[in-house]
Amino acid sequence: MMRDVLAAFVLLNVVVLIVTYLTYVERKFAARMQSRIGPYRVGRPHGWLQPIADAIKLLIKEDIVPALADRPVYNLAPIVFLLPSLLIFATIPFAPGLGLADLNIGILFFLAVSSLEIVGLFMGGWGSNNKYALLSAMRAVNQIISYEVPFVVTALIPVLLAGSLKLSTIVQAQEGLWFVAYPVIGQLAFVAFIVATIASENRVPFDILEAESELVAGFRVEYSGMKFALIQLAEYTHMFGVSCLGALLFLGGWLGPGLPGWAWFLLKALFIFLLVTWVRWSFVRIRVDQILGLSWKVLLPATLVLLMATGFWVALGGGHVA
Amino acid sequence: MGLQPYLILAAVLFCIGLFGVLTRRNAIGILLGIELMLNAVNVNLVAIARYAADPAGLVFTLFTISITVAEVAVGLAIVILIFRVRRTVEADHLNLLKG
Amino acid sequence: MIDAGTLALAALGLPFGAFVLLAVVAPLRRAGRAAGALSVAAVGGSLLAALILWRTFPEAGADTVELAWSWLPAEGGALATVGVLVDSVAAVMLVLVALVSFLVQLYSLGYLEDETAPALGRYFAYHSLFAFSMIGLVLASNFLQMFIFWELVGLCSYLLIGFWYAKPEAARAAVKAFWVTKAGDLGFILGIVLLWAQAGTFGFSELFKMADDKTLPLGGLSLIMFLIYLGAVGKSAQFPLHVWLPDAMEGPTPVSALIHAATMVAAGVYLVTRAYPLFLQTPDVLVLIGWVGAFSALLAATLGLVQADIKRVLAYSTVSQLGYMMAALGAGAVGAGFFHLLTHGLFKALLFLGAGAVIHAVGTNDIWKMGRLFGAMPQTGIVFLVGTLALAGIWPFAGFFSKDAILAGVWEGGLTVPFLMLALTVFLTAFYMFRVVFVVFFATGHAEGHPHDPPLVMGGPLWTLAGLTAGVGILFAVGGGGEEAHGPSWISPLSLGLALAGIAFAWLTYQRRAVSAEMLARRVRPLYVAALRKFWLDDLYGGIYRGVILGLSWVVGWVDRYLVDGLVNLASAWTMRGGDRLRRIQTGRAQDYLYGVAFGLLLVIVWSYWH
Amino acid sequence: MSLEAAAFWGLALVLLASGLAVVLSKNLFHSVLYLALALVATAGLFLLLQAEFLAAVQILLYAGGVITIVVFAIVVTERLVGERLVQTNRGIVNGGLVSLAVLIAIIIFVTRATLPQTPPPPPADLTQAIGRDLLTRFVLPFELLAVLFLAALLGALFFARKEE
Repeated sequence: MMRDVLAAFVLLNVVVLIVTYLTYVERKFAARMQSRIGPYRVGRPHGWLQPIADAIKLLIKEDIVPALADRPVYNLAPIVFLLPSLLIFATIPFAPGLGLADLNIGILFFLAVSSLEIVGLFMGGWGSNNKYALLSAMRAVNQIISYEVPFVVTALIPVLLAGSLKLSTIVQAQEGLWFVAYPVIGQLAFVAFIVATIASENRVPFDILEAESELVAGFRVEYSGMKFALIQLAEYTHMFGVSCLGALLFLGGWLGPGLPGWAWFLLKALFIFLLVTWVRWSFVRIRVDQILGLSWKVLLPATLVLLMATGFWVALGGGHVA
Repeated sequence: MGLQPYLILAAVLFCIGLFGVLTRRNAIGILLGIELMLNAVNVNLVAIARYAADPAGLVFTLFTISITVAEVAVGLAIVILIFRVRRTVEADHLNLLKG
Repeated sequence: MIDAGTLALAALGLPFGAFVLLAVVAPLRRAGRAAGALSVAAVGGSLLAALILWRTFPEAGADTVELAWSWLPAEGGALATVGVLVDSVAAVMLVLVALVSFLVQLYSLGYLEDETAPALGRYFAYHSLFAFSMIGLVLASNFLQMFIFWELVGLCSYLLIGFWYAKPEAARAAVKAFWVTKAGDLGFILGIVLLWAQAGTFGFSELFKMADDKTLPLGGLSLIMFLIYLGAVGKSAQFPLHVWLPDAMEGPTPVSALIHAATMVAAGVYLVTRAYPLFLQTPDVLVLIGWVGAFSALLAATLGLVQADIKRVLAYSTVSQLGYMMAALGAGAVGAGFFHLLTHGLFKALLFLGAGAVIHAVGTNDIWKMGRLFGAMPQTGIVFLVGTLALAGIWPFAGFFSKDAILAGVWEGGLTVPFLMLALTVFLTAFYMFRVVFVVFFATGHAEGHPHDPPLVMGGPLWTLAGLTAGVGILFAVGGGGEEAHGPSWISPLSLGLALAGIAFAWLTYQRRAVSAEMLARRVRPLYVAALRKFWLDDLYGGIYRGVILGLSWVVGWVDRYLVDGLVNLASAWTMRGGDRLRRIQTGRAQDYLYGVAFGLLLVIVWSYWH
Repeated sequence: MSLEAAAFWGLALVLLASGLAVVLSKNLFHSVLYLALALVATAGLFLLLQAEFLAAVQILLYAGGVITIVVFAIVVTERLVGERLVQTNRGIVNGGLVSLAVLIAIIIFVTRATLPQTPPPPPADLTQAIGRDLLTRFVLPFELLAVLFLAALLGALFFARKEE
């Protein structure tokens, strides 16, 4: 019991630390793409203390609550937003045996918990009592309902191939052949997964809910200081979590030669994170109706057909049915 | 621990939901009450399935959960439609069925 | 070597794949000829698979191959299985179906070249579906699966008859075909379900085994087999459900050749052949099958005498020949009936395609608007002649041997009167077929325009079928006449003589004009009129509908209007008064009703305390 | 008190409190949030009953699906940022009495029945058992469910179409 609590505490801190530095990675990466230098001054020569400085700055800022806000909702929102993002790491196996709880319904747990995030997001949008915030939350609901379904469906394809909902079993099933290299099915599923991932993370080109030029900063427009920091932390944690999921489902998790398992795993997660970031800094935002149309008219039917095809393939004896 | 506490808990939850359905003025509020009642039923099903060691109850919970989602979607579509036409979702005003 | 099951599945799967592609990928379908090419390629693959299957079958140690998957899982085992069942009958039938489908689709590419691309694509999508369904029917391993494919071919028939749906006659004919066959199918499914209730399985193998071991419960089996036979009556256009087939000629001619001559209409015969071990348990039904078959043969032959539409003549001859097959089955000569099914499939497809070539060239179906076409279209004339000789039963063409076998079989089976009917039909068949040949190809009169032989894509299938028709016959002539014909030795000369007499009579009447057709008609005036009116059967059905159903409706309407309504009005007056008092309870608010539900719940709980 | 019992009573407390809040809160949006809490607490109960699969489904479908849709409906019907809809209860006494009567009836019923005191040992793989049952014993309801979803889909489409 005590051991579990201790392990959870350690994991939490490690994750938060990684996520804090992910912001740094993204800023540097984006800067390179745009021929800039990026964070530089704090922690010369590479600005490697920048995330810490940011955190301290946000912590000591004044906490402003709008006068007309729905106070309890407004105050709770960042926490409700952050909790699921952290909870999803409970089931992620970083390496064989290295993880909090390798549930036998691991992937389902992941999907279920991460779907709770929308509640926190909406609480923030509603509680602020600001029309930009509310509009942003509305858009978020639209988009997340739309992309949740293809996201779940694509995540089910590795499940079918591996014949298990347990994340570690899915990784073991990729011994020899990562699912991303699985003929045809793997590549299509991976592309669909990345698209759905970008949408579920609300990144460009699917970032309508925080479209700066339209909605200022989206649902978090009224937040400042510590609460803002929590929201940012939650977003990046979620991104990291989904990247981890992608690494587990398609890139063979900890499998790889030479390096220790957890290092491989983190590298792969980082790869997916950078892939998404690369997309983010390369494309322009598309319209709301286009985003919804893409989900319902293209992505959902396509992934469903793919799922059926995978099902037939597995039924005919392919896959690694246990 | 026995089965009884689960059943009683479910009963209380069910009656809370019933109370909500009976007294709420807002159509959406009524739907929320129905959700509570269904939830109580699910608790019953799962608890009994556990104590009878028969997955049938779990399968049926799966059914009720999925049916509920469909029900909510259609129910709220109706609510929105009513709102579009009558500009209100007060259940008191929705008495077109009056004899 | 690929095993038989895989081959069968390939034959089944290819047309299905083509159909799905054509159905889903709209641009491909709308491309027309590309769709046709895909469909032809798929069914060509099926043909290849079927041929390999046929040549390598039976494999060592097994004369039937069955693949089965369980379907409809239920408590206490699966309710049914799906699978393929290949035996020698199915293998041969498979070749016939795939071959004719392939040739007809190829032919259609030429025949329907004037259609718009989307219509052509639709046509070939239907064709692919049909090929899939028909092959599925042939390979079905149980009654349930067979019924499903049975209905699917019915659907394709409906779709293809109504292919020119803008034409009212075509649409009406499609609907008529659908409903008339459905009447038979109703019997079929009732029979299947009853059989299942009796025997507990749909599977052919299990049922045959039970029939072999004498464990099949015989009570009510006659009724069951009769009901199943009803399905065959509808599909194979036996009296009295034959009325849809002539009308089905409204569809494109290749469709008539494929569906309404060679394959689908033979499904009824195939069904009886397939289920023969079961029919053997019920000799009374078999006798009925024999009588109805012979009667259908004779009736359709007399009807064929007076038709002016070349396709309708062929349609009636199809009914007639199907009657032959059924008669053979009824008399116990399964081999002969099935043999005739095969040869008929070849030469009737040939005749229809030949007729199609003529129609394509002349632009009309009316034989009186044709004439002296042999000079203009020698190739078509020759192949049509080959088909006609085969149909008439002239040595050494394929039809001679199969017809001979049937006559022998029916005589041996002891059905004397049906035998006489069939013998008369031989004469009539030769007569009406050569009537067509002389009028269309040789006699005076001239066609409009400049008819010429069809292009290669149509001619190829024609020559292939003609070669097969002649070849199968010659094969038998050389090989000694087949094993089935073991009847009395006078049968062959008799049937050949009757056929030759029919040809001579037709020659006298329509070529030399030595006998006046009008005078003949006057001599047998009642029969002539009756045949022209199709023996009033269509009128009878119409009359039944108008007289009985409408009359009944009128009576029912009167009863409803005055008796029932009177009661209802009385009741409603009371109800209104009661309702006026009760309506106060109905507030229109859902919640108030929920109180009712809650009280009901309370009542149930309290009531359960005492139980 | 065992750990299991403690967890049960804790969850029960949360469940009932949030349930009451759902039906009593004047703010509709708060009601929905409390409902989400109640649903998550129910998922906790499922976990306690060793039905992890259902707990996950409960959160995924209920919390992710139902709550989102309800919130959506609230926003649409309250004209985006309009006045906060204060929702009240009506006929509290009647409703309370009837609900209480039903509750008492059920509780009497439950207490009179003989119920197992200890659960049997949990099966090896419940998820697999559910899957197998779903596609064998209950395949017909399962297929019917598909039909129902189709109907719901068509219904939603019908309601959502543009006014002519």
